Amino acid sequence: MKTTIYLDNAATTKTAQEVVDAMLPYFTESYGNPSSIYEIGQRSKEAITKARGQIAEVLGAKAEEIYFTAGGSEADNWALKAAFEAYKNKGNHIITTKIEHHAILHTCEYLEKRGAKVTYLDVDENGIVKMDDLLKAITPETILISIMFANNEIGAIQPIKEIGMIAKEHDILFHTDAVQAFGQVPIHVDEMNIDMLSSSGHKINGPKGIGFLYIRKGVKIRSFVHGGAQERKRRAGTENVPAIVGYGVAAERAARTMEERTKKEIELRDYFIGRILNEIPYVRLNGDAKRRLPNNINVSFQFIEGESLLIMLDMKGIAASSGSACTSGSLDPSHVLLAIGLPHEIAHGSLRMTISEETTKEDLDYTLDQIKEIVNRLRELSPLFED
Amino acid sequence: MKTTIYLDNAATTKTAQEVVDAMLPYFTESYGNPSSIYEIGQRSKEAITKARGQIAEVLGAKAEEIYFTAGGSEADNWALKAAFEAYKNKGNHIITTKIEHHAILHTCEYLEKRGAKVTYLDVDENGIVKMDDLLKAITPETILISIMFANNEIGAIQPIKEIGMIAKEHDILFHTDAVQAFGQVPIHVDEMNIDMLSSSGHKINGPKGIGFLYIRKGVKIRSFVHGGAQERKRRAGTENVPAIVGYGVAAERAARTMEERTKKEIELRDYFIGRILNEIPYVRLNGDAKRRLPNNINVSFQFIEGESLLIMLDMKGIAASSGSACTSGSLDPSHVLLAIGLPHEIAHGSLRMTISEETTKEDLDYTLDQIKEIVNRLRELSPLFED
Amino acid sequence: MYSEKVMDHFQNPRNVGEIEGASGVGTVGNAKCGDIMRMYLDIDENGIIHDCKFKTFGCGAAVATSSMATELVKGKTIQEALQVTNKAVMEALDGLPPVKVHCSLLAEEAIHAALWDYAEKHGIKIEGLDKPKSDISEEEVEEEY
Amino acid sequence: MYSEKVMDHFQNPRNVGEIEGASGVGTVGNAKCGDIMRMYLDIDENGIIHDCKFKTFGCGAAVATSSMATELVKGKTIQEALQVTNKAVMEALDGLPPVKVHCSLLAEEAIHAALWDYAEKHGIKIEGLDKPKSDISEEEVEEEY
Ligand SMILES: Cc1ncc(COP(=O)(O)O)c(C=O)c1O
Ligand SMILES: Cc1ncc(COP(=O)(O)O)c(C=O)c1O
Ligand code: FES
Ligand code: FES
Repeated sequence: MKTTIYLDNAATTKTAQEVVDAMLPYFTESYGNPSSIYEIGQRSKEAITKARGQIAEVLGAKAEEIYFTAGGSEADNWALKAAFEAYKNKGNHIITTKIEHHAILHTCEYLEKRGAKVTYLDVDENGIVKMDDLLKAITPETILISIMFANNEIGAIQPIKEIGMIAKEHDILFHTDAVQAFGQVPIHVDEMNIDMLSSSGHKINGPKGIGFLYIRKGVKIRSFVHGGAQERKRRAGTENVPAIVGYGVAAERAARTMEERTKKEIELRDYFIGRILNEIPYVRLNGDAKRRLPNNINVSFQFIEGESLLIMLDMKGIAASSGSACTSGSLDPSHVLLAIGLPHEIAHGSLRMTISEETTKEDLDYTLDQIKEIVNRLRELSPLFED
Repeated sequence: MKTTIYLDNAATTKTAQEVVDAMLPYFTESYGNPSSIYEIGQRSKEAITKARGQIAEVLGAKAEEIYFTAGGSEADNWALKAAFEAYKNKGNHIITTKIEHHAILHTCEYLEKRGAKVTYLDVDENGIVKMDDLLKAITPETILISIMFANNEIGAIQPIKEIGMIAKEHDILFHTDAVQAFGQVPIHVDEMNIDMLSSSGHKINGPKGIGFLYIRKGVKIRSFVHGGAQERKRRAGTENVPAIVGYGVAAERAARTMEERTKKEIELRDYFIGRILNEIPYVRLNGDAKRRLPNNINVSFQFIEGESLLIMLDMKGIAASSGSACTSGSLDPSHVLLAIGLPHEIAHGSLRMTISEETTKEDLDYTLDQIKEIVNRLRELSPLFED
Repeated sequence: MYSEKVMDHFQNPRNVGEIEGASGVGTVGNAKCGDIMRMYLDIDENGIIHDCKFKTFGCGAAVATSSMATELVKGKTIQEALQVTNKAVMEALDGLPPVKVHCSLLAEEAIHAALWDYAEKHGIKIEGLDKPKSDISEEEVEEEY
Repeated sequence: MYSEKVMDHFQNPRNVGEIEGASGVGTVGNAKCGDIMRMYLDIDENGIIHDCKFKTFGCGAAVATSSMATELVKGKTIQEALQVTNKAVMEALDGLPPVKVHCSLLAEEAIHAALWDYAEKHGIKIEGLDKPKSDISEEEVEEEY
């Protein structure tokens, strides 16, 4: 059925009309190449400069520390691969966590095949990294700590400031994948001692296909994409001007509306979580109740499998996501849910709903009614459920 | 002055209105993540499938051989770096040319630091690679031939079919950077024995920030960006749905209009070149007169420097490009112009104008008048010019 | 993603439930992998599958293939039921996406497991039936890049 | 990219041309690098720079800095002219983009070269003037990644 209640804003968001409007002139009017000196090119260049400033502002960074990429995955790949190359004379050890996005985990696996030693830190049952574990993991060979700011599945927010402090004290480069956190929670790269930070436009009502890597001035990170002299010679390729412009507007907008928006989201989130836990039996909340993204709800329903649940929700016009890997044809459920200690069969029955500023209480009430009915039906189908 | 005559279509093109119209719904209506199973996600997935088919069609390829990237530079980086990784057990020798785009040349330099041996073939005075040179360069260690389809500065079109045949006979992988050729000249990957091909959306009135690498089925090329399972696990990152949709439409459109459009462009091009060579003294045409892109005009004016010329043209509302590196603050002029044998001081005085389907004879007549006047003024300023 | 038939059998699964005192019961799959299928057979004295019910924990395709499998074996002889392969189930459903082929294998195996149970209980040997594997692994392994 | 002053001096360069029988002529830069600047000085018996003209092959900034440099030295004493550094020229032009700083160095060097020529011709030594380098290299070297 046509999606009418969109609860998968962690997967991607609607591009805000304000953002689209800002982008439009750069397709058919100011379409010049920003590397060119003529007027129509310079217009593009100015637009990029403005967007870079808008984004830097949100992070407390300098504009020239923002390097545009094609998205969060490229930024993650770049940060890790280039840091490993640049610092391999110093050591080959990288510390990350078990709950990172695949863009980090698969890149780590790639680097392991090329001589990196990677420590994947455990998290506690709420999905939070323990500082003790981090401290213990550090060796003289450690060149990079990469820990995500907030988790995409369970919304858990890491103690980034503490991690930054530890990294700084040990003189280790600190990268954070902030794809889910940027624009949702306050971030300050200096106060948090962040050396590199990844973000992606489409997670904050900006366009798809654009992201950035923040690189602190002085950090010696080489190019990932070689070629032209764009992005201060660090990332080749004709700039995606419309997307960059849209990203700038989206970042400015996210920061401007953050306080009010997230306050509202947190209220709705907690209302919804409360009702689910109270009104449906055999259910649990995944991820820390407080240290979690304002828009993230993640619950597991025992005895049922996620994909079935998703399809039945879809039949009701509701878009959500699950920690079941059935959807992708692999048999392992979400590595994040396993990392917080869920048994496989429970991880399979998890449901993630990520709301937006447009989500209403009515949407959630309707969704709850549907979930109740569907969970009942699926449990009746389930050989695991003995009523 | 506001650009009114845009003659830099090799740098980037105006996004066609038809393309923008096709993209628009994917920002604010069908914004779902194509990896999701619910309806709004499946809509995106279908849109991508359609675009992949549109592009494959233009190349005589299969849809599943098209892998979307963030642009031509990423496609070039991917092809070279991954081929080197995949085939390094077989050998470490790569053959390319002296006139490739920096996305190829700088990637080759990167690989040279990591053990690759690279032969940079010379070109003749028209910018064409000699088959003899290619044959002589092949060694048992040769794993990859990467030769551009058409040059971005002088428009020279290489004998790709012959090169493909030679590559095939020697069982060597053949990649071609077709960023300037795709949509401008007929390409058939099977008939030309092309194993990999790079292209970029914004060169064919498609959006910026999107490109593709064609990878022939069976060619063992690993991921360049690691992470999610997008693009058949070969290129991670949430798909840039609107740009992919726009690219598909642009490709279909370029193929559909190719015959008529390029016929008109070739007429205008040759008319313009004729007048420049006849009416301005001390000028030469760069690149082959016939085997050149339909829209490319590249001439050198003795005794003057390109940037000055560009700025003065800009004052008249004309956007063009130059082979002088002064614009980028480096002192070397275009490596392409040097490769076809131009002395430095003449290379500095070169002017590239690349027309589009919208360019009129009146535009070119006006441009010629301006060029005449500006060239005169600059020659009067020049210590090299003795009248 | 799914054909109309799959969606129909997923949303309105046929023969859901248990058969008390069934002639044969087979359970395959494994909750860790996200799929368990349990098939109940009621086989009469003539060796005809009189009734068939299922319970499934799994994805949409798993539910739909279970449902279709029960439909296909109902009324059949044991030997005919052995011909209900995963291919037959898929065809009856107008196909499945490639990543879902293993769910149909599960259905085939569940029938086999229930028949095996029936044979053991009755001390007979069914021609052409091997002891079912306890776990179903994926047939199609996608290349990793 | 360029300030209004730069654009003005680029489009309407002052003092273009040659001075026949100039007191001093200096040429710096090199056509290979895309920039040559030639400066002509007319210095009177009191050591005042009476007239100054230039010819330049180079980018917009090169033309503008030449033009501004001629303006700045005109009417000055030799010692005052020595104070016309590239910084002074840049300031007078309301600044230059970072990649164009070397063009202003070219202007400074051209004045020095012309003064050196004058000194040599007249067999005098100018306090604070060294033999000009024949080639100008870039001051700001951007890091390569
Ligand atoms: C021949 C050639 N290759 C590669 C590229 C790089 O493409 P993009 O800038 O879209 O990454 C370009 C254009 O800039 C080009 O002309
Ligand atoms: C935490 C995290 N990191 C990285 C990514 C990758 O971002 P993108 O898909 O825009 O490349 C995502 C989203 O998919 C994410 O949630
Ligand atoms: S039961 Fe897991 S994919 Fe079908
Ligand atoms: S003269 Fe080359 S940059 Fe100014």
